[in-house]
Amino acid sequence: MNVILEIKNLTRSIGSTKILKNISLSVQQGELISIIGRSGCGKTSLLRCINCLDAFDEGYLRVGEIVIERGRNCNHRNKNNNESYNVKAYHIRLKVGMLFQTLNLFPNRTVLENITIAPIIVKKEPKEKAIATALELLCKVGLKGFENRYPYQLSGGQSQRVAIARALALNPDIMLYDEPTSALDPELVGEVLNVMKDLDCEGMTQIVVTHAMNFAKTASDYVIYMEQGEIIEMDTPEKIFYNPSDKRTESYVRLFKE
Amino acid sequence: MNVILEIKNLTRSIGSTKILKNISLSVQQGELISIIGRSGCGKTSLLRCINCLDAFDEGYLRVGEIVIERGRNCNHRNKNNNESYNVKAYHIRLKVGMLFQTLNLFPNRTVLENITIAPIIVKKEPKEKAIATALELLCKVGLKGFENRYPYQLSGGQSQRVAIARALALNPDIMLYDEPTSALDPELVGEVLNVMKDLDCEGMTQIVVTHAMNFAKTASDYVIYMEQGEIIEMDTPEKIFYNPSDKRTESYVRLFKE
Amino acid sequence: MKNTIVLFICLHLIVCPIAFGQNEKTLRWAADAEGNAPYIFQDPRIPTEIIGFEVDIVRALSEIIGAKPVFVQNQWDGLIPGLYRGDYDIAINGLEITEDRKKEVNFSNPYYITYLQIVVLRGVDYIQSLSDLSGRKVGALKNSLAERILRAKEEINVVTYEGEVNAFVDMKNGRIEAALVDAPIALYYTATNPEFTMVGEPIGEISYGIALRKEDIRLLEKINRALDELKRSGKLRQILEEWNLWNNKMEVYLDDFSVSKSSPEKYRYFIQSVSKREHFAERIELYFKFMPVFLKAALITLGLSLLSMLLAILAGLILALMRLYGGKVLGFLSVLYIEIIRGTPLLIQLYLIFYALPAIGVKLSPFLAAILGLGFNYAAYEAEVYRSGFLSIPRGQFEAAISLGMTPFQAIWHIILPQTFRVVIPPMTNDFISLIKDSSLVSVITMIELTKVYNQIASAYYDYLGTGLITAGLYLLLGLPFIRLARHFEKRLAIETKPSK
Amino acid sequence: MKNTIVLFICLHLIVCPIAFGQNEKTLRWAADAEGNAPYIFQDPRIPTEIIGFEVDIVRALSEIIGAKPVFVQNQWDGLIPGLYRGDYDIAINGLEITEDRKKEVNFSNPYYITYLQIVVLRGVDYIQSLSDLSGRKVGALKNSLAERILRAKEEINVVTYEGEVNAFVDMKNGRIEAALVDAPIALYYTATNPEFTMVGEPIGEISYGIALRKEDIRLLEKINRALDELKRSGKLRQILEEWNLWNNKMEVYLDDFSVSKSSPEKYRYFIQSVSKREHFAERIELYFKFMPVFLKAALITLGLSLLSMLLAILAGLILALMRLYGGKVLGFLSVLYIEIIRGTPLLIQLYLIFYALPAIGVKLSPFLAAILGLGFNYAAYEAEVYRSGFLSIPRGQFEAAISLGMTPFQAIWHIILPQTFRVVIPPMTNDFISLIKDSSLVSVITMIELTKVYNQIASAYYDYLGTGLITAGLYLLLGLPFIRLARHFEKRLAIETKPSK
Ligand SMILES: Nc1ncnc2c1ncn2[C@@H]1O[C@H](COP(=O)(O)OP(=O)(O)OP(=O)(O)O)[C@@H](O)[C@H]1O
Ligand SMILES: Nc1ncnc2c1ncn2[C@@H]1O[C@H](COP(=O)(O)OP(=O)(O)OP(=O)(O)O)[C@@H](O)[C@H]1O
Ligand SMILES: [Mg+2]
Ligand SMILES: [Mg+2]
Repeated sequence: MNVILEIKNLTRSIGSTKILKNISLSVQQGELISIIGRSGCGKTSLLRCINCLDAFDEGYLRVGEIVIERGRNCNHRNKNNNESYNVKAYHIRLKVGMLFQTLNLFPNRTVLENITIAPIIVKKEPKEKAIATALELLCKVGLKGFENRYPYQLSGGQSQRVAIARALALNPDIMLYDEPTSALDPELVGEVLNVMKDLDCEGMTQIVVTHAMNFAKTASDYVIYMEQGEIIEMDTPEKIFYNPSDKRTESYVRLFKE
Repeated sequence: MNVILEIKNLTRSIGSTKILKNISLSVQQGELISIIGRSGCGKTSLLRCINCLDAFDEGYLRVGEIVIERGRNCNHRNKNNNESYNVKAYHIRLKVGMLFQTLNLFPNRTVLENITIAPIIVKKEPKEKAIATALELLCKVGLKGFENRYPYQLSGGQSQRVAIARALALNPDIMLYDEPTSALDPELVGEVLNVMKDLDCEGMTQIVVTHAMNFAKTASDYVIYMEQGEIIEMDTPEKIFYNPSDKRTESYVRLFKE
Repeated sequence: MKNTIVLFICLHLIVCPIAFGQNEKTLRWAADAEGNAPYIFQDPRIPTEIIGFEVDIVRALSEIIGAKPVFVQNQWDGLIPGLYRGDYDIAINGLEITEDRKKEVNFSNPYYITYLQIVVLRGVDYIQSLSDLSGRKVGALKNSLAERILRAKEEINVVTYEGEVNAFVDMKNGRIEAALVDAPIALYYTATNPEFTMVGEPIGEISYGIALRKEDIRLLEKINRALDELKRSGKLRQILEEWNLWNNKMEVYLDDFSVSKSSPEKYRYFIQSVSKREHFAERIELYFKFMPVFLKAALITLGLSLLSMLLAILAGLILALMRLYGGKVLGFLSVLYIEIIRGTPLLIQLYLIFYALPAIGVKLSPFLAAILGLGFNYAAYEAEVYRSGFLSIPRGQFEAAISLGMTPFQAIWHIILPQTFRVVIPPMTNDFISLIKDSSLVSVITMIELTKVYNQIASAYYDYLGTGLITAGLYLLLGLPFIRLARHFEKRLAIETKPSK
Repeated sequence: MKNTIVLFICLHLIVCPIAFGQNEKTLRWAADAEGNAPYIFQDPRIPTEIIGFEVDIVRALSEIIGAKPVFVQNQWDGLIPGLYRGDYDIAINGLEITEDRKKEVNFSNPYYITYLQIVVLRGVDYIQSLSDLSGRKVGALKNSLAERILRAKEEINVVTYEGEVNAFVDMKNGRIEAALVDAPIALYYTATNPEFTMVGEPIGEISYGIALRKEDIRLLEKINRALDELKRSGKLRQILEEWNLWNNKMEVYLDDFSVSKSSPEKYRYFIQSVSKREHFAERIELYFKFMPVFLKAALITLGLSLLSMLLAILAGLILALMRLYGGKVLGFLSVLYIEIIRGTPLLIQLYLIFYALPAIGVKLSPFLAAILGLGFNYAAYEAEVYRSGFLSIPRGQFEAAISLGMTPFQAIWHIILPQTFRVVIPPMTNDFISLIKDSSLVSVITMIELTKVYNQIASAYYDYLGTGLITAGLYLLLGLPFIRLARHFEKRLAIETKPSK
C-alpha cells in the first residue's frame, strides 16, 4: 500500500521541556487514525507539526513526496535552506487540512465566505462551484440555512461544524481533526462520524484527536496512544482497548472501562 | 427548602428569532442540575441570561433576594430604572460564577493571576489567602506546577481546567458551567466530576450544560431537556432517561441509548 | 523657524543655479495672484479668473510672439528663484526695475511708468504735498522707492509695512497720518474705499519691467521687440486706458500726446464690483461670491490631502509588511525609513523634494511634489499604525489561513488585513486630520491651497477676520465627512466582526 | 501664518489691558537672553549663567530697593506686552527711549547713554567717517536711529537688517561695505571678530531706559531714586568701566570727568572666552562648551513633552472611556471635545490658554500653560487611539471579568486596559514624536525650550549651521530612547500575550 505520511524520530522542545519526543509514525493512504491520551500529552502539538505550523527541532517528516528533514546533522544545510523550508511547508499545507481545537473562524466573514474563501483563492475554483460545495457540506453537518450568519451569531457546536466544513471544502489528501466533536451533542457526533466514514470510503486519510473512546473504538483503523509527548502504542482498536501490549496503555484504558 | 434561583416566563429574542421562549425554572439551594439538548437549542443563552450578561426581553429572574423583572408591562418602569438594572445585574453576578464555553482566560496574566485577580479585587482578599486558595484549586484540577504559565502555554484541556478553577475561586453561591469537560479526557472528566460532587456536598448550587449523558445521568439531581429555546422537560435523571413524559425528550434520549 | 529658514537659504543656493530649457511654443509667465488691483488679481465677480492690466499685457505680448501664455502662480518673494528653477520663463508683477534686481535678472524695457502718490483719510486737509508731511508719521512699503524718498526727509517719521493694505488699516486706526504708495494702488484703493483720498502731485518715478533669466538673451530680444510693437500699434495705450492707468509719464515715454481713445471700462468694472458695501447683508453676499474660489481651494486641499493619505496608506502598508514579515534586511530598511522620516521636519522634506531633486534630474510639479512629500512623510506614521493593527489580530487567524493552503501573503492580504481595519481606522482618522492641517505647509513649494487662497482673498478685499473664519470653518468641515465616513465604517465593521463568543 | 498672526493681534488687544498686582519683595525683570553682548547674554564659559552690564545694573538697583531680582526671559518683541500681562515689573534690554515707546510705557531716567559707530572690514581704509559712506551700501538695524541717520543722507544706499549680526555677515560676503551700529555692539563684535574694525567718530546719541507699566508710578519713582543713588555712589560708573563701556557721553551725563577707577575685567573675560577660534578642533571644543546649555534645554523640551504626553495619555483615557461607556451625554461631550480640539490649530489653543485665560483670572506660568496646551490637544488624539485599542479586545474578556464579579470600571481598569497597551503603543509613539516636534511651538508663550535656545546660541555665537545640526540631532535623539522603550515594552507584552491557541 501507499504510505502517504511518514514521521521518523520527530522531536520538538519549547525552552527546556520536550513536548514531543522521538515520534515515529507511518500512515497509509485512506486510513482513519485516532489519537488518544491525557490532556497535555502533546496531541495538538503533533498535529501542528504535521501541518508545519510549528517547526520541529529534529526528525524527518514526509507527506506525499515532500520531505522535510531537520536536526543536528542537517542543521547547517537547513539554515541556508530556510527559504526552501517555507516552500516545502507551504506545499505540505496544501495537501493537509486541519480542524483547530480553537476553531479560528474568520470573524469578519459569513459562514459561507469562511468556507469558500480558501477554495476560491487557493484552488482558483469558480465562485459558483465553491458555493455549491460549501452548501453541500453545510447540509451534511446540519447547518442548512446558516450560510449568511457571522461567526458571533453561532453557538459553540455550530461554530465547530462550520470549522469542519471549512477544512473539508478544500478536499485535502490528509485531514487532521483536533477534537472535532467536543462541543457536539451525541446526535451530532453521530452525524459528523458519518461524514468521516463517507470520506474514509472516498479514500481520504484522516487523523483524529479525540477524547470520545467510543468513537476511537468503532470508527478508526488504528489508534495511537500518547503519553508525555511520546507515542506509547499504535495498533488496531481491538488490540489497544482489549489487549494493549504496554502497561501504560493498559492502565489508561482500564480507567474508563470501569 | 430554599429556592435560590427562580425564573418565570423568560424570553429573549435576537432580531426576529426567539432564542429563549417562555423559560420557567426554579432551583433549590444545593442542587446540581444538568441541561442537555441539541447544539443550538439555547443552553448557553440561558446561562448568559442567568448571569445577566445578556438582558432578556420579558420575564422574571430572581437570584437570592435580587429580582429583575422586565417585559411589556414593566417596560416603562425599567427604562427609567436602567441604572438600577445595572446595579442589580452586578449584584447577581457577585453571587453567580460562570465557566464560559470559550473560556476567555486573560492572555496577559499567568495562570495564578487569572485565578487570584478577582478574589483580590472583588472580595478584597489578602493576596496570600487568594494564592493559597488558587494553588489548592489548581491541585484539585490536576494542574499543580502550572501557576506561572501564560494561557498560550497551555493545552486545550489545561486551559479549560484553569477556567474552572478561576470561576470556583470566588466560591459563588451558584455556579454555571458551560460544557466543563468538553476538552478533557475521560480520566480528567472523572476528576472534575469529583470536584463538583465535593462542591455539591458543601451545598453549592450548580447548573451544568453538558453533552456527556453519563455525567448527566449519574451526577445530577435534576436534568433539563431543552429544544429550540424551550424547556421541554425537567425531572430526575431516571425519569428523563428512562421514562420521559414528553415525546420529544423520548426521541432525543433514545438516540444514544441505541 | 529661523533655523529652517537658514537651511532653506543654504539649500536654495545649492539648487538654484540649474536652469531648464524653455518650451518655444508656450510662454510660461509667473505672478502672485495674492496681489493688489490693478496688477494681477482675482476677478471680483468670477473669482476663478485672474485679471489685471499686466494680464492683458502678457496676452497681447504672447499673441505677437506667437506663443500660448501659461500662467504660473508663485509667491511674490519667490518670483526670481522660480525663474531659475525653470518653472516659467518670465515674471511680471509690478517688478520695479532697480539696480539690485538687475544684478540677478534681465529686465525688458519698461511696460509701464508711474509715480508715487500720497494717500490720506478724507477730510485731512492739512496734508496737500510732500512738504506737509514734515513732523508726521507716514507709512510706506518696506524697501520701496516710497520709503527711500520719505527717509530722505529727516523730519518725517517713517513707518514701513509689508503690504500697502496694512498701512491703510493703520491709518484708519490713527497710527499714521498719510501713506506714500504706487499710484495704481492709490487710484484703485481710494476708488473702492471712499474714506481715503489721494492728495498732492505725482512724486518720483517708477518703471516696471518684465524679468527674465540672465541667459535667455534671445527671449529678451523677442519680448522687447514685441513690446515695441505693442507701443507702436497703440495696443499698450489701449490696455492702460481701459484700466484708467494712462498718465503723463507714459505720454512722454511713448511720445503720444493725443486725446484719449478708449474708455476706462475695466476700471469701472472693478470699482462697481468691489465698492465697499456697508451693510452686513451685502458683506454676506460678498462672501457668497468668494465661495466658489474658497471651495475650489478647499477642493485642492482636499484632493491633495486625499491623494497624500492614499499614498501614505499604501506606502505605510508596504513598510509595515516589510518590517513585520520582510526578514532582517527589509525590516531594517523599513525601521530606518520610519525613524528618519518621523525624526525630521516635514518642511525640510518638502523643500528637498521640490528644490533639491531637480539637481539630480527629477523635476516634479508642485502638486506631485506636495503629494509625494506629505504622503511619504505620513507613510512612516501609518506604517506604525498598521503594525499595531496587525499585532492586535490573534495569531490563530493567520494559522487558520495558511493551514487552508494560503501563502503567507494571501493570508495577510485576504484574512488579516481586513480585520485590522477596525483597529487602524481611529488612529488613521487622527492622522488624516493632522495631514489636512499640515497640507498648508505645501505653499512653500508654490502650491495654491486653502491657506494660500485665504491670504490672496484677504489681501485683495482687505478683510482678514471674515475670510479667516470662513477658512477656519472650511478646514474643520473638510475633515468632518471623513470622520463621519470613518465612523460609518467602524460601525459596519463592528457589526460584522463582533468577537465570536 | 498671516491669519494666525492677525488673530494673535486681535487676541492681544483683548487680553493685554489687564494688569496684575506686583509683589513688593521681589523685582521681576525681563530681558531676552537671545541678545548680544554686552547687554544680557549667556556666559560663554558657564552657559547656564546670564551676564551683561544690564544684569549688573539690575542687581545693584534691587539691592538698593531691597528687593530680590528675579529674571524673566521674554522675547525682545514681546517685552512690552509681557509687562502688561503682569509677568514682570520692569523690562531692560537696550530699550532706546523713543517717543513711540513712551506712549506705551514709562521710562526711567537713562542708565546708559551711548552713540553709533561705523564698522567696516579691516583694511577698508577709504571709509573713515560718515561722509565717506556716500554712494555706498551701508547696513543698519531696522527701525533704529542708525537707519534714520543713514536715510537722512540721500546718497547712501541703506540696507536694513533684523539683527546686527546679519549685517556683519553680509558685509563679509561683500553685499555691504559698512554698518552703522550701537557702540557697545561695535566694540564687542569687533573685539571678538578681528576681521572687522570700528572707524570714525561717535555719531548721534542713544539713551537706554528701563521700561515700566504706565500705572506703576510708585515703582518708577523708586527705580529713579535708586538709579540716582547708583550714579551718585559711583557704582554705575564702576559697572560700566568693568564692561569697558564708560564714554564721554556718560562723563557729561554724570558730570564725572575723573580718571578711570576700575579695570575692564568683565570685558576682558568676555573677549578671552569668545575670541573666534579658527581651528576645527577648537570649534568642536566650543560646541562641547555649549553642550550643557543645549542639554538643559533638551531636558526642558523633554520634560515638557513627557509631562504633556502624560497628561494627554491620562486625559485621553478619560475621554475614550466617556465616549465608549459614558452614555449619551458624556459620550457626546467627549466627541465634541475631540472634534473641536482636533479641528483647530494648536498654536491658537496655546495662545488662548496663555493670553486669554488670565482675563478670567486664571494666570498660568508658561511651563504649565505649555503642558496644558500640548497635553489637552494631544488628549483628543490619544482618546481615539485608546478607542481603537479597546475595540481590538474581544468582548469575551470584558464578560469574563464582570462575570467574576468585577464592576465594569474594575473590568476595564484591571483586565481590558492592560491588554490594549500592545495595540496603542505604536500609534502613541508616533504621537509622542510629533509632540516633541510640536513642542517648539510653545516658544510663542515665552517658554525657553530647545529651539529657542538654539536661536539664542546661534545668534550669540554667530553660528547657525553647526548649532543647527546639533539641535536637529538632539531632537532626533530625544525621541530615540522612547522608541527603544516602546519597542522593549512591545516585546515584553508580545511574550506575555501571545494569543492563546
Ligand atoms: N508555548 C508553550 N510553552 C510551554 N509549554 C507548552 C507550550 N505549548 C504547549 N505546551 C505544553 O505542551 C504540552 C502538550 O500540549 P498539547 O496542546 O499538544 O496537548 P494536548 O495533548 O493537545 O492536550 P489537550 O487534550 O488538553 O488539548 C502541554 O503540557 C502544554 O502545557
Ligand atoms: N447573535 C446572534 N444572532 C442570531 N442568532 C444567534 C445569536 N447568538 C446565538 N444565536 C442562535 O441562538 C441559538 C442558541 O444559541 P446557544 O449558544 O444558546 O446554543 P447552545 O444551546 O449553547 O448550543 P451549543 O451546544 O452548540 O453550544 C443558536 O441557534 C444560535 O444560532
Ligand atoms: Mg489539544
Ligand atoms: Mg453553547
